[in-house]
Amino acid sequence: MALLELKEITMQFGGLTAVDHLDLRLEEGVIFGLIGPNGAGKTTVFNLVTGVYKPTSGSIYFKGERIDGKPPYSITAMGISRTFQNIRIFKSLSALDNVKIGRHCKSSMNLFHSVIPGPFTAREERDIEEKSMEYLRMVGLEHKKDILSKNLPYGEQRRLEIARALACEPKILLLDEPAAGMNRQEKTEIMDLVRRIRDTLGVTVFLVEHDMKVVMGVSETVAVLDYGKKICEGTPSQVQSDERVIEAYLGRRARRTRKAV
Amino acid sequence: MIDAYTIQILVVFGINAIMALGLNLITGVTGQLSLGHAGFMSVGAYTAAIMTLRLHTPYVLNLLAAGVVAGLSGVVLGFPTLRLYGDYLAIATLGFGEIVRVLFLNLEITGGGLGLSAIPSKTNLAVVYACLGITLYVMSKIQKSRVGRALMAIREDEVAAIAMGVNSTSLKVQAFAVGAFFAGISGGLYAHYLTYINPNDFGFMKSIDSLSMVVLGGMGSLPGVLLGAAVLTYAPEKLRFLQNYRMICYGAFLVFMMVFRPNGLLGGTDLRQLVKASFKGLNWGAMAKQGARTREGIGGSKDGIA
Amino acid sequence: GGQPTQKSAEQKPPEQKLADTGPIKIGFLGALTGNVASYGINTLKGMKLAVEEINAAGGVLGRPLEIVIEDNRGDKTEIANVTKKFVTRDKVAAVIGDPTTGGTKVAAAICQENKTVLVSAGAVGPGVVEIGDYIFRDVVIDPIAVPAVVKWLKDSLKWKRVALIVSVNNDYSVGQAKLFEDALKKEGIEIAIKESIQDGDTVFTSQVTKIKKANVDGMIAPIYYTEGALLMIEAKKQGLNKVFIGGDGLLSPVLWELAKGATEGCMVFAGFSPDEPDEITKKFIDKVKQVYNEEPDMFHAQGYDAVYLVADAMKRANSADPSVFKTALAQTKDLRGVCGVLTILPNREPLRTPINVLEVKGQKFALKARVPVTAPQ
Amino acid sequence: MVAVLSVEDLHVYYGAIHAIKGVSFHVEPGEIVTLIGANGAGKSTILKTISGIIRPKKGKIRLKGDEIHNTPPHGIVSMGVSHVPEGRRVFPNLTVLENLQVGAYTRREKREIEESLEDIWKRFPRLRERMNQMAGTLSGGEQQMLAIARALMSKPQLLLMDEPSMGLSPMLVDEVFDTIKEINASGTTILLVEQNAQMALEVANRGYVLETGEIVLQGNAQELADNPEVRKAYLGES
Amino acid sequence: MFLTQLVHGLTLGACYALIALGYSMVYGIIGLINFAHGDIYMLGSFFALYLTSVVKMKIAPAFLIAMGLTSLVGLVIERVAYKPLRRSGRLSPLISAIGVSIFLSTLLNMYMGPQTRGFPDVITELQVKLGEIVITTTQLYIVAMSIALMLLLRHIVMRTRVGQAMRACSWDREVASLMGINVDQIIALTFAIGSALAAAAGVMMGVYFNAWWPLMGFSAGIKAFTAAVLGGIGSIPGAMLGGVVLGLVEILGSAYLQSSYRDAISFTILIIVLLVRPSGLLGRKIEQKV
Ligand SMILES: Nc1ncnc2c1ncn2[C@@H]1O[C@H](COP(=O)(O)OP(=O)(O)OP(=O)(O)O)[C@@H](O)[C@H]1O
Ligand SMILES: Nc1ncnc2c1ncn2[C@@H]1O[C@H](COP(=O)(O)OP(=O)(O)OP(=O)(O)O)[C@@H](O)[C@H]1O
Ligand SMILES: [Mg+2]
Ligand SMILES: [Mg+2]
Repeated sequence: MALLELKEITMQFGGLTAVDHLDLRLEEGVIFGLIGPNGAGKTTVFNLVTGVYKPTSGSIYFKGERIDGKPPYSITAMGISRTFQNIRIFKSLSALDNVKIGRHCKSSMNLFHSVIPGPFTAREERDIEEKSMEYLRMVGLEHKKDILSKNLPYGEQRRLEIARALACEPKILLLDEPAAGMNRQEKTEIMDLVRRIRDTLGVTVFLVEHDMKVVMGVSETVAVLDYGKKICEGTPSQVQSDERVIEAYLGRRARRTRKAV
Repeated sequence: MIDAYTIQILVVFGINAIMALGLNLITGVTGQLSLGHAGFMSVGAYTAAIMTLRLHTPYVLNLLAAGVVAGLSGVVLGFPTLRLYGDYLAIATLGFGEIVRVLFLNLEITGGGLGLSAIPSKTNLAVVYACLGITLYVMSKIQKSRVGRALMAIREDEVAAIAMGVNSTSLKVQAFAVGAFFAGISGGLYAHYLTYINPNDFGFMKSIDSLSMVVLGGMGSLPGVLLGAAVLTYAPEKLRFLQNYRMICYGAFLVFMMVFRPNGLLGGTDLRQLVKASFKGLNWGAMAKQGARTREGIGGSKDGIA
Repeated sequence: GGQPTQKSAEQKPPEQKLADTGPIKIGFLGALTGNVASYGINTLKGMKLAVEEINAAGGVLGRPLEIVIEDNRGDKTEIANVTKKFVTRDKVAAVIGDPTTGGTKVAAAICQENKTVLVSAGAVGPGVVEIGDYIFRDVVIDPIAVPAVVKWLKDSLKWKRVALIVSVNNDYSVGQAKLFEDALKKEGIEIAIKESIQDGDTVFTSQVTKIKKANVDGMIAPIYYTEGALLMIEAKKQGLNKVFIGGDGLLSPVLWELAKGATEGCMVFAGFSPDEPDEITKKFIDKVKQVYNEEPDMFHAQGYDAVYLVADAMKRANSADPSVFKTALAQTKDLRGVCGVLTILPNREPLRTPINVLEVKGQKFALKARVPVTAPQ
Repeated sequence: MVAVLSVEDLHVYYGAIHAIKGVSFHVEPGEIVTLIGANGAGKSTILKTISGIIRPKKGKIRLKGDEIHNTPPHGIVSMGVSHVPEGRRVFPNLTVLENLQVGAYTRREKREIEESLEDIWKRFPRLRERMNQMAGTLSGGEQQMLAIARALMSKPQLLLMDEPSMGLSPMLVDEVFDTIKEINASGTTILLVEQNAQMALEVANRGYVLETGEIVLQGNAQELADNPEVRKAYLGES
Repeated sequence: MFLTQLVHGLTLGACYALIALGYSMVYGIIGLINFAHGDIYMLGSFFALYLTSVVKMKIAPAFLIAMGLTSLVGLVIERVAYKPLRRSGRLSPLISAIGVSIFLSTLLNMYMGPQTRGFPDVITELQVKLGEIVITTTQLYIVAMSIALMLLLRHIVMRTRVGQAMRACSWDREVASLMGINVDQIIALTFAIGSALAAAAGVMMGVYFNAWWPLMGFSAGIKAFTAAVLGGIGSIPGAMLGGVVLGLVEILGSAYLQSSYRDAISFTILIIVLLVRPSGLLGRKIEQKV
């Protein structure tokens, strides 16, 4: 059974079909890349999986259970978490608080617990704190825990967002262009981080990225979208040599590099 | 020396502060602009008054009931309207406040436009400050808890909060319920203090007054809200020597305070910076730049013009 | 004006909380800003005139009167603040105000508790003097006036069907309307239609349209003059040529200043009659015109009378101590004021007689009838 | 010849944060100069300071000899500087055409504006197709083109570009860099900020490397591309 | 009777629309819930009252001068109370606006007294009778004026260079300044126009209802806010529609339901409309792209 499966998913906005009868299968434990031209519908796929949009038609299964139509917060609670293409951290909260909010669905204190103290609440609060620090450490931000997140440099904000998403202890992590706006060295660090997330935490990674070195470097399987349709799926090298992909996405320079290789 | 007049001001401050702290949870912490908070206060005030006048129930029970009934009305308002965002929510809450007022003006049991009089005078300084203490305790506990963080997350970015597993609708309703609960308590205290209530006492201006306290003090900051309530309770009294010019100066004072501290007296800064800022004097341009550089804020529905 | 002083038996004030020398302070309680400012401002103007006159004539007990002025914006919390300030900081001998019933009730509880006399110049609703033995008012109270006026409407004008208009957010209006309903029922006059407005409204089109359809003999409008004037304008626009009658809430020159011709024939019942005035009233009217360059309305008159009422009691009690002169106040009998003759009944409610029914003619109130009233048994 | 742009000992603060610590550089007529550096090095801050959005605490900025660091942004635009901001920031509820018209706000000659529009249509045929579409509904790449085109509408002598390739598909990245070269060839001086150092150094004449608010390296593009430090840090070779 | 009520409702609606137009414009472009708008409206009405009754001017020049004076005041208010708050959150200018509102209304209260005042007879009222309906000249003026001003405003915002700049500023002031737009000037201009529109509404309403008083702005401000939101924030035709709907609901509500519940009825309807159309009648929901 695939961990995540999209069957015949279509998403329309008014007259525009952003995702068109798309089938995708992600097996547990893979790093799966999704690429395609600007406006191909990649982010829309993420929004569909996380419940931000309801698909116009088709169905989505997670661990065999149908999840389309469920509210986003309960999908997250089931084990799917994400980052955003345009960073969406909680700007005027500290880095640590950002990650603590990520622990929301792994804890259960309600309004009454917060007012009436007890051993259970103290224990849970301690657990939240410890686990959150752990994830901050994982992305290398433990020394910045008290800094307001809006004052972090861009690259660190990206990593903070990843830590926050990891704090939900997801089965699958959706990363939307995590390396955008970074230089080579930072991109290499992100690639490392992605691999570590999969290898040490066992989290399946679903990755959207425009930087070929990053996607091709970490993904085991890559699918290519164009105008909402899947035009190709395979290993990185299969995808990179596919004529349709070159035509629609990679362009001549990629062809040049490929020839050079 | 504490004379009855001073005690009076202290009591009024306490009642205002409880109300503003309730609103702060809704607007300052959760980021939902509410312009109908006085509606909850009036629900509380009338609940307490009617219970004591008709059922002769004990004072403490009246207060509690005032909070509970107001809290329930918060849930009733919250469920349908919290789907609305930004200023659309604001106008719905404003509408709620007006609907409650008109209802109370027309109902038999509330005495209509005559209001309710001869409410036993029970509220005193000790009770008000006990309630204020409880309110502060509850609010500070909530803000530091899982629920409080989730509420702040909703304020900062609702979409991201939901993506983190936060059930924003349910939490917003909870915030409304708690905020309304304390507004209700403050209404109960008010009714038992002034001994006479009338629907017109809880109009839009009352809602605006408590919003001013929250914003002027610094949204989301408990000491800030207390300070805001203190300043806005005390200022009109302190300005009495101005006689005819009093309210004119009060208006100018509000503008001046906002310009001087665009993010509220204790908003987004620690006290050290505040002291530094006051040394610098009033440099309007520079002050403005100290504010957040972006113009998102609460209810940040930016709709442009068409 | 004042009655010969009756020496009070007990001379010695029980607690020495007021100064024995220097001016006697009287707190003015009312709004100078906000929604109900027009009532407060005029009350204060009337009070100032009375104080000037009294002081010019040597003051009370050889001491001048002094008004302590604070604005309460019509806000209940501020009313409580100001009253507390009066009784504890300023240590006033009496508080005069608030012109609204609700405000008076809030202040009355505080004055009673602090043993300071409160005389409301304007609170007409029920439940005021019941608050305690320090609480008085100098108005024409509706439970006495309204039945008399309704009877007069039936007997003299032969009204059978009326429209009743109430301003729902005004306690004066709501209270008076209730009394009208009872009295009309008792006299067998049918209320063909009851319409609501709100203070602050400017649009009365649908109410007038409905009233016009109801085909009534006249309209009973226990509302204030601003809304009254605008309502009459609308009535005239729509060709509803029937007469309005209202209480002293309509008694203001603002009525025709706003409504111009539309108020012609409208009737008002009040204790104060600017037409065919006696000496006291005439002097008062001239003074208001001369000092403030305006026509007096009932708030001027009530404020003015309230000061004389208090001064008279002090003189009779020979004391400015509230716990002393309150007894004299309660015994006030046949005190002439600009609003007629005032007697405080045993239940401390005021009785003013007669009630004047005035009619707007040109730009003045002309006396139409004098309706005598007696204390209810 | 006077430099188009010269920056001397520039210091910029965000509140207490000292973001730019004494940066000096210059851009000569007809050049493409690139600023490269890690995230948070201060590249965008420098561009914003040049275009007047941020006031420097200290230092001088000269445009063809005239000091401009006290001129408001709209004044600087009329002096011939145009800024393609980081993250595109097109006006989402204005159509493509209106976005371009706003770009020409400082110009008043109707005919000349028409001519510029014709130029834009020629250079970006895709925008012409979408002339009446709301800019907010364009795809990322199209928005980037629009942002560049909008900046060109004021006929700038100096074009400041902040990460024009960010978030674009590889093919569009190529297109954008081609466009940069063409714009430069038609006489516009360009100051280019890029994360994609490889591409930036390919098109630029000279470059500066910025680290935490200070310039640590400078030279012509080829030299920089060959510098082992740069290769390691920015071109991803180990 | 229904037709008569309808005419009244439309007139009242046109009045609300007139106030809401200026409100909506400032709202859309600056994002400010301008609680002082009602008081600016009151001030505009006051200028006209002063000019016609004390200076004995004719209504047409008084109208124009009132608009001019009010926009000057609007400029000053913007400079003093809002400009320093440009970069702070949205609620700070809102509280500042409340300060301005209190300032203006109490100032006029002190200067003029709290009394309601009537306008001198400035318009010769003619009546048009159509069967049972009577329409007066003032009613026609109001409806015509509100439609004309809506069209004019829409033209300015949508079709002119300045309008383009305004819309650009409404989305992103920083980038607008990078386009060479003098943002301060554009915002000042927006305020000037918004205040002039408020004055126009104030004069028309003052004449129509024959009433001016210092606190008249309070409820007018709430009505304008309600109408603008009901129609869809920032939408100029929406403000018009919102005003008309509000006016109709109020009149028909008190005619056929309970007049004492009038405000409750209109706000209930408002809330229901918003639940069905969360961005108002003509507002476009700008999809937040995630
Ligand atoms: N909420 C929405 N309303 C209308 N159209 C939308 C919405 N969200 C996405 N679209 C459209 O759907 C299409 C796909 O958008 P999407 O954001 O998924 O592209 P993408 O593949 O992520 O592109 P990029 O690489 O540029 O991020 C685009 O044409 C976009 O304009
Ligand atoms: N508005 C701001 N308030 C406070 N600090 C800021 C602000 N903007 C930028 N900074 C800080 O200034 C420094 C320089 O930022 P800048 O945006 O100029 O960097 P950059 O080189 O453009 O980086 P990037 O590659 O992320 O765009 C960073 O440390 C950043 O955190
Ligand atoms: Mg995307
Ligand atoms: Mg940058």
